[in-house]
Amino acid sequence: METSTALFLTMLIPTVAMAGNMAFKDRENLRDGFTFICALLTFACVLCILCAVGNGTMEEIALFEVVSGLTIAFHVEPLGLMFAIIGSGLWILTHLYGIGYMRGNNEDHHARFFACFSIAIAAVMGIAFASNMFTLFVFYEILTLSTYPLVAHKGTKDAIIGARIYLGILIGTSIALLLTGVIWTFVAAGTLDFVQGGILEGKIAPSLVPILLALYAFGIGKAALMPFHRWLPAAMVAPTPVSALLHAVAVVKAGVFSILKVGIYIFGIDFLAQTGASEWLMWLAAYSIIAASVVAMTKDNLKARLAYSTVSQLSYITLGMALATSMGALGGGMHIAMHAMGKITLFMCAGSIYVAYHKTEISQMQGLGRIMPITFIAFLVGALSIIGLPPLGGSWPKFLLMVGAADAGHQIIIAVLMLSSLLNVAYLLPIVGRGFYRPVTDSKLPKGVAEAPLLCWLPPAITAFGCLILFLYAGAIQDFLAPIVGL
Amino acid sequence: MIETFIEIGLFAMLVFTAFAIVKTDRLFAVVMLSGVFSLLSALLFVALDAVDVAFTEAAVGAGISTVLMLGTIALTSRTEKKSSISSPLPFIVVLITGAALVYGTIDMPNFGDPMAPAQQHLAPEFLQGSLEDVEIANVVTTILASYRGYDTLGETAVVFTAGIGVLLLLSGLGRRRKDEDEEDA
Amino acid sequence: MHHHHLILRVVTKMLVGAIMLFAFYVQFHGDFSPGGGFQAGVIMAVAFIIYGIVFGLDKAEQVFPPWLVHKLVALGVLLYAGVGVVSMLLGYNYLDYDAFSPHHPSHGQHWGILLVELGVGITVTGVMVAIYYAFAGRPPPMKDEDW
Amino acid sequence: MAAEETHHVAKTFMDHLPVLQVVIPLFAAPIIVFIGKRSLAWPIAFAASAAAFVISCILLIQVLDGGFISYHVGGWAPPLGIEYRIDAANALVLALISGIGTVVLPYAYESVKAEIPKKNHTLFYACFMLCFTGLLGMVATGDAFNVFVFLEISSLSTYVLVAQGANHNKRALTAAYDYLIMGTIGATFFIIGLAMLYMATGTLNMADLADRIADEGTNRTIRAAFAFIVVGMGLKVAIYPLHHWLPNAYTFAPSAVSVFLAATATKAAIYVLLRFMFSVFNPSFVFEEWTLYIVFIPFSLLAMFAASFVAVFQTNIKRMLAYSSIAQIGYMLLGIAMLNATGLSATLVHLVNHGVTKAALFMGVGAMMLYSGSAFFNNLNGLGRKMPLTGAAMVASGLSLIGVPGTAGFISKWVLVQAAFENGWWIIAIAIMLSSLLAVIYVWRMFEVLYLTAPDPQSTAKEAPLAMLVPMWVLAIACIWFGFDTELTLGSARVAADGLLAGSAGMAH
Amino acid sequence: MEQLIDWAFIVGHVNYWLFIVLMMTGLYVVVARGNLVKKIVGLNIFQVSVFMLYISIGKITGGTAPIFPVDLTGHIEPDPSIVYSNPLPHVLILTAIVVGIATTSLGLALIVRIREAYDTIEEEDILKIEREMTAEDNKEYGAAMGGRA
Repeated sequence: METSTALFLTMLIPTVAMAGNMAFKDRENLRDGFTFICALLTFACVLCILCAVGNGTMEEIALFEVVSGLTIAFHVEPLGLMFAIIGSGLWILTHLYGIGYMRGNNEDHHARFFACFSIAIAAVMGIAFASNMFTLFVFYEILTLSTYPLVAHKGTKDAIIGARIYLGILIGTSIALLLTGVIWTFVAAGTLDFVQGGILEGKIAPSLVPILLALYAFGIGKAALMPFHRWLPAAMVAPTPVSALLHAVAVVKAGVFSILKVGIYIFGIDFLAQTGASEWLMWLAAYSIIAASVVAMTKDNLKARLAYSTVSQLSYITLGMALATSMGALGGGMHIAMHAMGKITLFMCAGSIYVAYHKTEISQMQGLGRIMPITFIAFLVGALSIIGLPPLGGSWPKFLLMVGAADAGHQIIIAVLMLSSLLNVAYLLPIVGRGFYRPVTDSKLPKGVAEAPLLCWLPPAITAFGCLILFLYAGAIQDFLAPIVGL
Repeated sequence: MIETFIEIGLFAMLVFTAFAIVKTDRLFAVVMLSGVFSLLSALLFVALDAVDVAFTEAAVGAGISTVLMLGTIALTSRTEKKSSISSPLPFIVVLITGAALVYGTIDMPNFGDPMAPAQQHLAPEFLQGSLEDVEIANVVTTILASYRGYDTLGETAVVFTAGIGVLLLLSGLGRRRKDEDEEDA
Repeated sequence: MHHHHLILRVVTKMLVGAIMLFAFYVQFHGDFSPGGGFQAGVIMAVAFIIYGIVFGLDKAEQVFPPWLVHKLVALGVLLYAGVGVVSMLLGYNYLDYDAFSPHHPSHGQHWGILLVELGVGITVTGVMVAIYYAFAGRPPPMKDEDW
Repeated sequence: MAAEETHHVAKTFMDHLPVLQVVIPLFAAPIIVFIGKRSLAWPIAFAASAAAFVISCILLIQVLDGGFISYHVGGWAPPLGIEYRIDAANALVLALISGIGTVVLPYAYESVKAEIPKKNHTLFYACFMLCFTGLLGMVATGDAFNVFVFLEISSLSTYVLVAQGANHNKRALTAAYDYLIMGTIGATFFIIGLAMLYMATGTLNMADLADRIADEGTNRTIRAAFAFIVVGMGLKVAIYPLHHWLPNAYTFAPSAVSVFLAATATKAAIYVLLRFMFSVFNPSFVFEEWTLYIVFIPFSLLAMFAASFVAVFQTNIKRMLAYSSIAQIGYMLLGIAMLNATGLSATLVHLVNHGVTKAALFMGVGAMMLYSGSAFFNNLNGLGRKMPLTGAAMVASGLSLIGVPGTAGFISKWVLVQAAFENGWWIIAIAIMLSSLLAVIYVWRMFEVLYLTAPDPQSTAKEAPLAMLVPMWVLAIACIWFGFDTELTLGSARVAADGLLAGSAGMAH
Repeated sequence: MEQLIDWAFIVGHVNYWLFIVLMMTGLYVVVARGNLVKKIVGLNIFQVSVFMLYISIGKITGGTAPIFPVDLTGHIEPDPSIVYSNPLPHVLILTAIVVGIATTSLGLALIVRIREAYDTIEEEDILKIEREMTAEDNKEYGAAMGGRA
C-alpha cells in the first residue's frame, strides 16, 4: 500500500465508521463490531506509515488549495506519527471500554455517541498529519465540534451548561486568539507550512514575538493553560469514555501537540531561545503546574481531581516547549505519550468504579480496592506513572524536562518539577490507600471480589501494563523523536 | 423680472401651505392643503418651463393622490391625535440634513445660468437629437420614450407594481369582492 | 350613494365622454405638445373614477369589469416590454426603435414611441382604476353620516 | 442614428444577455398577471428566474478576465442613452441574486401554500418576480438614475411582500409601513444626491460621471452629493444606526420572503454603494478627503458588537437572524473601510457567502414554522431531532454564520482579518474575532434549542417536504462548498475588487 | 475688492434655499408626526420639493419649454433664436412623480390594512398595542431565555 493512501485512510476509515454507526443505528452488535474493525484498520494504517517512513519525514501531499497559499495538506513527521499511534491505538481500547461502559450504564443514543467519537478520531488523525498550520486549525475545530455532542451527551441541565463552557472556551479562544495568530503569521511570513526551524525568523519584529506567542499559547485552548483551563473540569459531565478520550487521548493531546508544533515548526526553538519570547510562558506553565495540583488536592470528586491533574500535566508539555531547548522539547514530546497512557488508565478505572457501584466521590470509595482489586491495581500503576516513578514510563519525560531546564539555566524550574511530583503523590496515592486500607463503610457493597464488567476492567489493565512497557522503550521513543529538534 | 416676482409669490404660498400642513390636525384639511401644494408646485413648474411635469403633477398630485387620500381617511380616521411626547430628535435630523443641503448649494451654479455643466454637457445633444434623429417636436417625449425609454419601462413597471401591490393588500385578482366572499364562505 | 342629483348624473354622463376624448388627445398628441401615455392614462382613469363616484362602484364594475382592468394592467407592460423584444428579434438592441424602419430611422422612432406610450397609457389606466376599485371596495369603519 | 444604419450589424442572442437578464423576469411578472391562472404562476416565475440565473453565470464567466460588457439600451450610445455595464463586481452580485431567486422559488412553492391565502398566490409570484427584476436591474445598470427606478421597483414590491406576513401576524403591516417610510426617505436622499451630481457634472451615466469628477476635481456640491447618496443607500443597506426597519421586516415577512430579502436585498444595495464609492467617486477622494475612516469604522464596529449583542437576547429566531444580518453588514462595511484589495474582496466574498448562509438559515426556520406555528425558541424545542435533515442543514449553515473552518463564513472572516493585518490594524483584527464570538453564542443557543431540549409531546412535526429540503440543502452544501473551493467566490471577488479599486479608470470606455 | 455681500450669489441661490426649507418641512412631518396619513403627506411634500430642485436645474434664464415649433402638417420648424431649457430633468422628474404616486398608493393601502388590524392610525397607539403584544410574547416565550421577543 502506498504511504499516501494509508495516510488518507487513517482519516477516511473513522469517517466510514461514523457512517456505519449512522447506518446500523439500531443493530447494536453489528454497529459496535464494525467500529471495532475500523479502529483496528486505522491502527494498522498508522503502523503501515510507521514502517514505511520510520522517523524520517515524508513529502507533503496537498489535497487542494482553498485560497492561494492556503492548502489542506498532510505530511508525516515523527511527532505527528507518534501522536497518531497514540490516538489510533488508544481508540481501540477506548472503544472496547466504551461498549462496556455504555451498555453497563444503560446510556442512550449509542449510535450518535460512537459516530461523534469516530469523527473526533478522524480529526485527531488530521491534526497529527497536518503539514501546515491552516490544516491543523481546520481539524482542530472539527475536533472541538465533534466532541461537543459527546460532552452534552446526557442532555441534562448540568451537561448542557458543562458543554457550553467547554465549547465557549475552546471555540472562543481558537477563533479570537488562535485564528488571529494564524492569520497574522500568514500575513507576516507568507506561508503557514510547518518547516524545521520555523518560518518566522526575521519576518517579525522581536518585540512582537511574545504577543504572537501569547495568541498561540492561549488560543490553543485545548492545552488548558491557566487561565483557560475551565473547560476541562466542566467537560467532566460527559460519560467517562469521553473523559478518557478528551483528557487523555484526543482533545488535550491535540492541544499540547499543537503547541509543540507551533513552537518547533512555526517559531523554531532557536528563534524562541534567541528572542527569549517564551520565557513568560515558561513561568506561566510552571505556575499552572503547581496551582492545578493544589486545586486537585481539594477535589473530592474523582473525575474532577483527575481533570485538574491533567491541567497540571499538560503544562509540563507547554513548559517543555517554552524552555526553548532541544531536551525540553523532546521531553515535552515524550510526555504526550507517557501521560496519555497513564491518564487513560486512571480515567478508565474511574469509569469502572462508576459502572460497577456508581461511586463518584473519593470519600465514598472506602475499601473499594478489596472488592475491585484489578481496577485499583491498574489505578495504582497509572498513578505511579503520572507521578514519575521508575520503572514506569512517566519517569523519563520528567527527567528530560529537568535536563532541559538545566540547559536553559532555570534551576527553579527543576525545583518546580520536583515539587509537582510531591503534589502528585499527595493527591493520587491517597485514593489507592483508601481503597485498600480503609474498611468498607457502605453496607450496600458486596462482600468479596466483584469486579466491573470485563470490557470495563480489561482495557485499563492493558494500559497499565503499557505504562510499564513504555518505561523500557523510552529510549526508542527518544531516538524516534530526536529529528524534530534536529538531533 | 416679472418672472422672479411670480416665482417669489409662488414660493411664499408654497411655504405657507407647507407650514399650514404641519400645524393642522384635521386630516381632511391636510389632504386638501396637500392638493393645493401640488397645484402650486405645478404652477411653479410651468414658470420653470417644465410643462409636461406641471401637467403630470397637477393630474397626479392634485388629482389622483388627493382622491386616494380622501378615500383612505374615509376608511380610517379624520383627525390627527396630538402627540403626547415631543422629542427633539426629528428637529435635529431635519437641521442636520438641511445644513448638509445648504453646504451642497454653495458650489452650485447660479440659478438659470446657461453656462452650468447641466446645460453644457448633454442637453444640447438631446435637443439636436430630437430635431434630427427622432424628429419629434416635444423633446421631453423624445427623451422619455426613446433616449431613456428603458427608464420609462421601469416607470411603467413601478406603476404595475403599485397596482398589483394594492390588489394584494386590499382585494384580489380578477374577481369582484362578492365572488370572493362566496369563495371564502 | 344612489340618490344623487339628477343634474349631477346627466352632467357626469356628458363629462365622461369628453374626458375620454381628451385622454385620447393627450395620448396621441404627446409628440407635439405636453403630455403622453402617463397623463393620458391618468385622465382616462379619472373618467371611470368619476363614473364610479357618481353612479356607484357596482355600476362602474359592470361597465369596466375588474378582470378586464387587471388584464389591462398587465397588457400595458407587456406591450412596452414587447416592443423591446421585437426590436431585439429584428437584430437591434433592446428598445431600439430604428429596427421598425431600418431605412428611415425616424419613422421607426415614431412608431416605437407611439407604441410604448400606448403601453404606458394602458397600464396607468388599468392601475389607477384598479386602485380606485380596491379602495372603494373596502368597507368603511363607519358611515359618512356618523362623522 | 442615420449614420449607423448603413453598417448595422444584426445583434445575436449572446449580445443581448446583459439586458435579457433583467427583461426576462420583468416580462414574467405581467405575463403571470395577464394569464391570471394560479397553476401557471409558479412555473412561469421559476422558468424566468432559472433563465436569469443561467444568463448571469454566462456573464460572470465572460467578465472574469477583468473586462466589462457594455450594452446600449435603445441603441443610444452612453452617456445619452442608458447603458448596461457588466463587470466582475456586478456579475458576481447578479449571479448571487438570480441564484438565490432560483433556489428560493421551489422552497416558496410549499411555504407560500402554507402561509398565504390561495387567491393571492398569482399576485404573490408576480410581485416576487418584480422584486427580483428590481434587484437585478439596479445591479446591472450603468446609469445612475436607472438605479433609482429599479431600486423603487424592488422596494415597492418588497413592501408588499413583507406585508403578506399579515395573515400570520398583523405586525407585518406596520413593519411594511415603517420600511416604506424609511425606504422612501432613503430613495429620496439618493435622488437628492443625484440632483447635486447632475448639477455639478451634467451627466447621469456612471462612467461619464466618474470621468468628469476625475477631470474637474471635487467641490462642495459633489461632497454633499456623496453624503446624500451614502446615507440614502445606507438606509437600504441597513448600516447600523439606519437599520431600524430591518428586524421587523425580516421577522414578520412570510418565510420565503425573509429568505429572499435576507440573501439579496441588502446585498444589492451594498453593491450600489460600492459602485458609487469606488467607481463614480474616486477612492482617494472618498477616503482621504472625507476621512470616512472616522465614519465607517466606528459604525461598522458598533454594528458588529451592538447588533450581535442584541441578537443574543432575542427569543425569536427570525429576529435573531435579522439582528445577525445587521452585524454581518458591519463586516462588509469594515471591508470597504480597509480600502485595500483584500478588504474589498472580503466585502464582496462575504456578500455572497453571507447571502447563501442566511438564506439557508431562514429556510430552515421557515420549514420548522410549518409545524411550530412561530419562530419563538420555545416552540422549536427539540425540532432538530424530529426534523433531522432540516436540522442538519441549519447546523451546517449555522456553523458558516459563526465562521467555523471548512465553511463559507470562515473564508470571509479569514480574508477580512488578513486585510486588517495588511493595514497593520491589529486591534480591528482582534475586534472582528471577538465579535464573531457573539455569533457563537447566538448560533449555539439555536443549536441547543433544536437538539438538546425535549420536544413538545403534542408536536406533529415531521420532516419538511422535499420541495423545501432540496433548496435548503443546495444552500447548506454551498455553505460548505464555498468553504473549500473558493475559486468561484473569492476568485471573482478579487477580480471585482481590483476593478473597483481602479476607480474611475476602471470605468473608462 | 470683494463685496461684503455677494448679491449675485444670493439671488442665484436663494431659490435653492427655499426648496431646502420646503424639503425640510416635509421631512419634519415624516419623522415627527405620528399620524400615518400625515406621514405620507409629509413624504409627498418632501418629494415634490426635491422635484422642484431638479426642475430648477434645467431652467435657463430667458429659456422656454423644450418643445419645437411645428407647422400645420406637423413638421418641425427649427428656430435657432429660441433658447430651450434643459429637458433631461423634466424626464427624470416625470419618472420620479410616477414613482411617488406609486409609493403613496401603496402606503395608503397599507394604512387601510393597519386601521383594520389595529383600529387606529396613530403611531403612538400602534406602538402601545405592539408593546403589549411583545410583553405577552415575553411572558409566554421569553422567561426561559431571559430575553426580549
